[in-house]
Amino acid sequence: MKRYIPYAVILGLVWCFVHGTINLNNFVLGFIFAPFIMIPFKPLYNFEHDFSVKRGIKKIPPLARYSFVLITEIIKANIVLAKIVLKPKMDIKPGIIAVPIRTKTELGTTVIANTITLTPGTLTIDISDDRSFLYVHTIDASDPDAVARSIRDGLEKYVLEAFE
Amino acid sequence: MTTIITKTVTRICLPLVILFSISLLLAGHNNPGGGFIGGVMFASVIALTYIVFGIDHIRSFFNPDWADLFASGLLLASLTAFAALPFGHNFFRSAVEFLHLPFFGEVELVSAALFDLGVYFVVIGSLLSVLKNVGDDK
Amino acid sequence: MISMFTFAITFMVLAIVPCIYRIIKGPTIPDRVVALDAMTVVIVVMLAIYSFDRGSAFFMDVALVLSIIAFVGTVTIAKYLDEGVVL
Amino acid sequence: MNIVMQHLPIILIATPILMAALMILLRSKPRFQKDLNVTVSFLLTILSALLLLQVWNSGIQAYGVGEWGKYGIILVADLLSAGMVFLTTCISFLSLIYSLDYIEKRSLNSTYYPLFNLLLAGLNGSFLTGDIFNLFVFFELLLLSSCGLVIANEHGGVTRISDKMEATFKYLVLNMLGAFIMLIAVASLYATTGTLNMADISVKLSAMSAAGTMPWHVFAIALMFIVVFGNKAAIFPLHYWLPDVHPSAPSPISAMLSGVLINVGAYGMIRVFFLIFRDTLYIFQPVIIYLALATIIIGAISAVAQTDVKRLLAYSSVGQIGYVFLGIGLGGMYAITAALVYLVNHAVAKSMLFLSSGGIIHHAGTRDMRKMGGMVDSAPLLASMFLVGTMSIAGLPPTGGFIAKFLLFDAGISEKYYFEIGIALFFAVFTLFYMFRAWLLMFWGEKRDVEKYGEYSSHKASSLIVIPIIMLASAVLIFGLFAEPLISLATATAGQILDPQPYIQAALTEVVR
Amino acid sequence: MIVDTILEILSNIFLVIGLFFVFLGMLGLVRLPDVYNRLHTTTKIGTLGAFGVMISILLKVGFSPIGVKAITVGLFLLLTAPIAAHMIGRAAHRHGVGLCDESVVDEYGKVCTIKK
Amino acid sequence: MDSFTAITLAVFLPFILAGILPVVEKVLKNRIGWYAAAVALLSLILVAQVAPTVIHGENIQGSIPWIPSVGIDLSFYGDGLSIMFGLIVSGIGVIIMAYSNGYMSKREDLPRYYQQLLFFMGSMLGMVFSANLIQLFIFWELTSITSFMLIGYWRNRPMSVYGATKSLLVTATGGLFMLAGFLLLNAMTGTFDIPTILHSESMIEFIKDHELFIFALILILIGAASKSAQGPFYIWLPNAMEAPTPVSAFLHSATMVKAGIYLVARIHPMFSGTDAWFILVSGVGIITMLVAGFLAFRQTDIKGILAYSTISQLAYLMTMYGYTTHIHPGIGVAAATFHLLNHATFKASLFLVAGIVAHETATRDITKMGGLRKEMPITFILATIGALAMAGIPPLNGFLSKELFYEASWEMGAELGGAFTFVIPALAVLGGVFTFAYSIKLIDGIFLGKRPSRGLPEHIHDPGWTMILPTAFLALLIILFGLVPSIPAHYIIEPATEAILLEPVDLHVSLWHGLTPSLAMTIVTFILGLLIYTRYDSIAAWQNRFNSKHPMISVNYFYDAAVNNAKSTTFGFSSRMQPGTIKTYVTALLLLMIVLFIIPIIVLTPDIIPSTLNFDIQAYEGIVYLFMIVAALGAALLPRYLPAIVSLSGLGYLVGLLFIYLQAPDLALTQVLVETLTTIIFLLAIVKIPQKFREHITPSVMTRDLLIASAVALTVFIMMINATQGIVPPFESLSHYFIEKSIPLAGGHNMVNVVLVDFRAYDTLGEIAVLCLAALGVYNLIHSRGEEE
Amino acid sequence: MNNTLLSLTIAILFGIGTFLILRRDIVKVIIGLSIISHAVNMLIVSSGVFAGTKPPIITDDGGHGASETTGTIFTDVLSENILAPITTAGHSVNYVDPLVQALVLTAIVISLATTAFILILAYRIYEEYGTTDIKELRRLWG
Ligand code: NA
Ligand code: NA
Repeated sequence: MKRYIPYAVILGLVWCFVHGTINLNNFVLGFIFAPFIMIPFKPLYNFEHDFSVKRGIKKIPPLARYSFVLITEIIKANIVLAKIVLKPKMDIKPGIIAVPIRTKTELGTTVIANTITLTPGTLTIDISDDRSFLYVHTIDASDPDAVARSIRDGLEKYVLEAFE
Repeated sequence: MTTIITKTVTRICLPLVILFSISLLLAGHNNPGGGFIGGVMFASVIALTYIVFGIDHIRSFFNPDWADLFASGLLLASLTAFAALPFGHNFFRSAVEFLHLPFFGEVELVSAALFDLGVYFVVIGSLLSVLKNVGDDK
Repeated sequence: MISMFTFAITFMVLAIVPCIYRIIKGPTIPDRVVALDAMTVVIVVMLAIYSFDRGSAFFMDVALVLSIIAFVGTVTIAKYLDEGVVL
Repeated sequence: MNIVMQHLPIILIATPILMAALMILLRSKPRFQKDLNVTVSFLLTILSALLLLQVWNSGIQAYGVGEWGKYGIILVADLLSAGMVFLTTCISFLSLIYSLDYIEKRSLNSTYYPLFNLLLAGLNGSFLTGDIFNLFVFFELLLLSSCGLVIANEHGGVTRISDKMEATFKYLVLNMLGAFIMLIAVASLYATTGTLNMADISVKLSAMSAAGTMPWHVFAIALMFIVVFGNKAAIFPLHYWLPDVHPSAPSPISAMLSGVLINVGAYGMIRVFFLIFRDTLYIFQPVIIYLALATIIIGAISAVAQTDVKRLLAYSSVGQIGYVFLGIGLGGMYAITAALVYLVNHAVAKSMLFLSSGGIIHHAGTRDMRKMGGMVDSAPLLASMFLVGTMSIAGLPPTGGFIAKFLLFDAGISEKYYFEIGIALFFAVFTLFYMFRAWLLMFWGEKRDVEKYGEYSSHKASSLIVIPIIMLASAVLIFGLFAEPLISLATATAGQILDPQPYIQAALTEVVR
Repeated sequence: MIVDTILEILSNIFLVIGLFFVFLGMLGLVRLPDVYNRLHTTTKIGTLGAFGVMISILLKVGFSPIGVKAITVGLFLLLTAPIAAHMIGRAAHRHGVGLCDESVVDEYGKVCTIKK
Repeated sequence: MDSFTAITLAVFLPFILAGILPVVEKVLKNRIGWYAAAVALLSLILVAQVAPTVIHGENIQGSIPWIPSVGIDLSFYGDGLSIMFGLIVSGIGVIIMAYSNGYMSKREDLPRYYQQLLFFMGSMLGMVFSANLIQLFIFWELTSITSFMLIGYWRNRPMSVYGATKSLLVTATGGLFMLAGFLLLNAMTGTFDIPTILHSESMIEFIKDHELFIFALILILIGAASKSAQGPFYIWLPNAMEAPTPVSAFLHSATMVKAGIYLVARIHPMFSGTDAWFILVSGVGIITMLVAGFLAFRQTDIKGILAYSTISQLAYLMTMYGYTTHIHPGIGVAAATFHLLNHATFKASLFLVAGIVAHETATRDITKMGGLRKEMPITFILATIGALAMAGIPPLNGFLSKELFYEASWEMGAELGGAFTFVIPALAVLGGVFTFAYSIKLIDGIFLGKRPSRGLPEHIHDPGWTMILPTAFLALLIILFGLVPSIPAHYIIEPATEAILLEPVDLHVSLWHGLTPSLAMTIVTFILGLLIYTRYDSIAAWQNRFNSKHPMISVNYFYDAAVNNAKSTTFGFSSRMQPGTIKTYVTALLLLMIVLFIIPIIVLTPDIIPSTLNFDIQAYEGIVYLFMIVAALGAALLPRYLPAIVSLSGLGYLVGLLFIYLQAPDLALTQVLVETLTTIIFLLAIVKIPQKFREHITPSVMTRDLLIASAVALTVFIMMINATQGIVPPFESLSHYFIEKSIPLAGGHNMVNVVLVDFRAYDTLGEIAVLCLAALGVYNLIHSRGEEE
Repeated sequence: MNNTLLSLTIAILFGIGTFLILRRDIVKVIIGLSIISHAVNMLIVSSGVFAGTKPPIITDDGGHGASETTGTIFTDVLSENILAPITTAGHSVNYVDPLVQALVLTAIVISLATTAFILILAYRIYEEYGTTDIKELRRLWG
């Protein structure tokens, strides 16, 4: 039962959010519903390790760091793209490149993939079967290695910290 | 097959949307929503899991008989309507009660909510039954 | 004097023009799907603005539902394109 | 019992819905399913008789669903609707009994009962409702349930599944269009009168008419309803779907469709025009009359061309419904009486014929009459039953069909529609011709070429198949020999139709919270 | 009072930027040469723009139902937009939609052909 | 027992007692024929029992309520005419049933045979005693049906079926026209009751002056002619000879075919005395008499001769009923009535003889017979009596009535004057000539001359007494009526004639009238008859040549063409009308809608564009409208499915957006959800529908479809701009109620939801039932494949 | 809701849908039906009769029982020719018409059910006939 608690907490919050009013009533309601929603779909979720509060709290600073980096990157991405869109002449060199990744968990892989998509000039197209490469479409593929490097050194580090 | 990325996000969405669907069902009487909208929401997220994970995989652990569900929904809806008869009222005569619960404060109990629940089941059951029947058809 | 609201809504409506253009023009099916998906985003934004302007959360519900359901739709079409099957 | 009597109208509609749900849930217990459904269906027949009796004794009954009066939905049982419901439950009970043996087990035990129950609910609901939008909802219920039933599997598999689907597709497309037009009409009506309650609309339109403020588009709305109901009843030029759909369905469903479902169109036409659009009558009456005549002609001529027994019966339905509409179009008290008598007689006779055709198809293994012949020796009972139906459709005494034709022609002539009745009479001869030709082709003449088409089936029709046919055939004869009760009922009904005040009074004084 | 004014100004800035970006994102649909590039603008600019608008609304109304729902919508878009883009991009490529002429490299294309 | 009860019993006992025949058969086995005869006798006794009352000038009348709401009761009326027919029907019935005991093989389906015979007899009695036109019609059609069943008694023989079908089609159809005539009569008089009309002089006057008179007359006469095989309707009778011979004797000579004559007699008071009556009744009669007489002369089948002879003889009757003269108004009627009775006796006896001959010789072809007088002497005598009576040889009854006929013709000719003075008698004589000739041919062909060497059985002899006695009884009547004409004249003919003419009649019939024109005509008849009989071969050769040159001069030709080609002709029509493509059907529906929409515009000439149109919208709204149109166009014009579906989906989302502008959040929610689900289902469906077919639209199709589409759009537009002008004051929408009561009574703030789950929850119940139906239907669709297990 | 341009749009959608249901490809026919169904739904909503500006959801209630009154008399006295509802003169309503929205909701759901059925039907028809051409879908004729 214990392993439902994080989900229950999250769902309690979700309930508040979808309901539009954040208060205890709503939270408790969502909290109560959570197990009933989760149980039928148990096999879809990874319930191996039990939830520990300590570990959860430890994850907060890296998460914050990740969020900050993500937001700045997103803003950068937007400005870059805005320029491209607004430039009267299109001179882009797009292409799809393979980027090696180090994440192991499904969540981590997903987060890095999504992060890549949300950040400048890159878009995750697919993941290799062994989950070691992401195929990334980039608007500026003139130097593929540079792109791969920037991902590994920039974003992936924070993702690994926060989600693995 | 869809990728791990899609699957992960679908996993995240699934409970959220189900919760949202329940929220829409319950809120329906006072806010936009209701049995139909909630039901379609539920059905679409199950459809999403069918699509993303493959219908066979989902069925290996989650395989309700949707026909039974929509039948029960229809049964519930019509029984709710019939329930007024023994009280000397006409079919579908609704009842509204205001209850004071210790924690939630004033709660409105509406017989129509039970009917809406029936609608909810029917929508979920029938839509998913259609999808499943066609999806199974190879 | 055009109100902020009218301006915002009109601006967003104009943002739909490229979407419609792509939906009709294509040339490839993924192009159309992207455009459809993008159009839902614009509509979500419009709903948010509208909701704010009216001061009612009702339209926000629609926005939330639309963002969810459009995701479902996009995934479905994408899977269909990819694998030729839906379920 | 008291509680049942109080809520008769809704019980007749809601019980089948409830049963549909139960039947789905019980689909793993076929025996129990069967017993329960037959019992309930029988009880519903009794209840509908009680309803008719109640209406006959104590006048028009209105029933406010949810006690919202005209602000919600009311059901109104007048003689017309209660009579139609009684007819419906009777025929559907017999069709159900027949189905038990006729429909293939895998359909029967999976979807047949629920679909059948919802069809019944749709029929009763359409007849009893006093709300124009609710009528739309129940029309849709009818549409989809009949579509589902048309593609149900039957024993023998004489009708190709592809034919069923083709027919269903045409049926569906045309009826969806019809539904859209109905929605336009209903919405426009609401936008003009502010209500959906038919009695209320009637009051408001008459008040407008009296005050001279009735907008002209009310006439357009009225005429759109001709398309809507004409489409349900398959009058020219909206008849096209019928000859495809009715024969493709399994025989008990053909019986329901031809016997009862097309009556919904006639019912709707009567209800809407004589209740709501009374003040537009002078424009639409000639329209209906000429459409009815065209329907008679098309049905009669086309039926002659048929070699498929069920298709012939279907075309005959087209022609016959034309006679009903002729009566409606003539519009007088006597003519409406005649139309109602005609409708009932046709319903009974045609469902009997379709049920018999099922037996014939089982016996002969084909629907093509040219491949039959001389069956009178091997299937004497079917021969005599089919003959009774044939005589009734052809309008020969002593069957009910004769009484119906006589009343209709007499009504027309007494209202000085000589030309119209002349046409109707002339094409009645066609009816006589094609019905008897069919009977002769199948039952008399040389026995069929065994080398080419094989022996007739030695399988004897079970009592489940025979009894409904016999009961309907007896009804055909009873309506001919003892016509008075039906005619007086029809006369009283016509009286209620032409004087809507009691209906309005009953409907609008329903208690409102 | 001042806080309110600042919030008001901030929210308006967010609104304008958000709207502008949404518009740009859509404009990208027309301007960029192929579906992959278009995905960039719609998912990134479009989503961010939408998120900006949501933030703006949150700033204006605070944690009232409208604001909370707005931010829920924004977060949901951020969660799902990349997936949609990924699915479409992947499907497009596997469906056989080639990259535009300006493209310089397609490492995925090799893998795809090997798989086939 | 009072007379009314007696008649009622006479009519209904045959039905009831026939109904229990299958039970009786269990007891009596093969002897049920005698049971049937007893039933007929019972009816005869019942009818005879009331005869004296009627002869004394008292009519019988009574009724039992049946369908009072349309003024139709089960009522019987017995006057001289009815009684005469009643006696003929039941009397000959007894004879026929008795005869059948010998005729019908034990292997036949006897219960069915006798049952149908008795049904027929009951119907016939019911018809003649009906006091009510509708009741008369009912029994009339019953006789058609029983006749149909009896002609088709051997139901697997193609010729029986052909004959039965023909008789039914002709007579029942005629019946329907007759019904129309009755209805017109009712429209004129306001009653279906025959005595009421007969006894009201003013009503009869009114009928004769009425504009509908001629229509009613023609329609009723069509019925009479079809039943009595007159005019072009004669064609069914020769084929009706496929029936067992006793049936032919009973139905197709003595009784049923006289129903038409009965009808003419019955309506005589209402319609006669007019030019139309004379032209239609006598005109048709004379032509039929001559043509049928000639054709009878040309037949080689015994029953064929008798059939055409019957047609011709019935035409005599028709002709005479048409005659009305000033000097002797009743002369034609009396002649006809007398001849009617006589014909029943001699024709029935001849048929019975034919039955005997066919039974013994196993053939009916007269050319294969001859010289049978030695082998079947009794039969020969009986046949000769019948034939001579038919030929009009004194002292047999046929002579008397033919004399009356000639007398009436003479007077009629004189009455009309001019050329008619001689033409009418001449035509009558010509009819008599043919009659004389074929009567002789019958005797000569069967009994006289030499027995052919081949084709006939070895041993031919007179049949048993069951067949002889009934025939002999008829022969006896022939002689009796001839020698003592005052018996039938006084007891039967006079009352019947009085009933027709509605005035007292004193009829004097005797063998010797003195040297009258009619005597001369008779002598001419005999001479000419002998002459043409001897010239038979050359006449036959001439006719064969004529027929092969003009095949179209035959009603049968048209009948066969119509019936045989009915299917192919109508199939052309029906396949054009029902071309099978849904496009036609949809087009018809839309066109009907458009046309119906135009009607009020034309009739009322309203202002179709209201003056208060509102074009005031926000710019963005307008753009969204434009988008919707573009998206719809995309869905319409994009040639491939998937792009079209994407476009459609876009339209759906835009509709959702519009619902927001229209302040309908619930709708917008539902719309976007449903849109997406629809798209998913679209995809599911087209997964298995690869797009192989692509329509090439020709310019003409394009133009037509665009025209229809525009017309539909215009219709909807006009409808909408008018309907959205708002509720006509002082009325208000009942939505006010929802606004006011939603919270207090239903406990909900969202009025739309409250309407859905409370105020109009019943709609929603139907709606979810529809959803269930879709699921069930899809299940059926998917699982409809394959064979049953 | 007297809005001519909206009416025009709806009418045009009707026209486009009509054009499609006259096509020979059954899938196109179904698309046409979908378009018409959208048009009909909009038509019903636009036939709502209140000129209000708020969605039909009551937000300002101070506890159950109290709510906005519309100043309407609800009685039907046929004999006195009083036909409810009757509003006081010059009265205006804040909301848009809730009834039409409920009707459209019903209509939308029904058309979803029908469309689902007809689509799967089309899919089975293709399986049986091997084509989607309506011209070949005419075994039943005459
Ligand atoms: Na998205
Ligand atoms: Na749709």
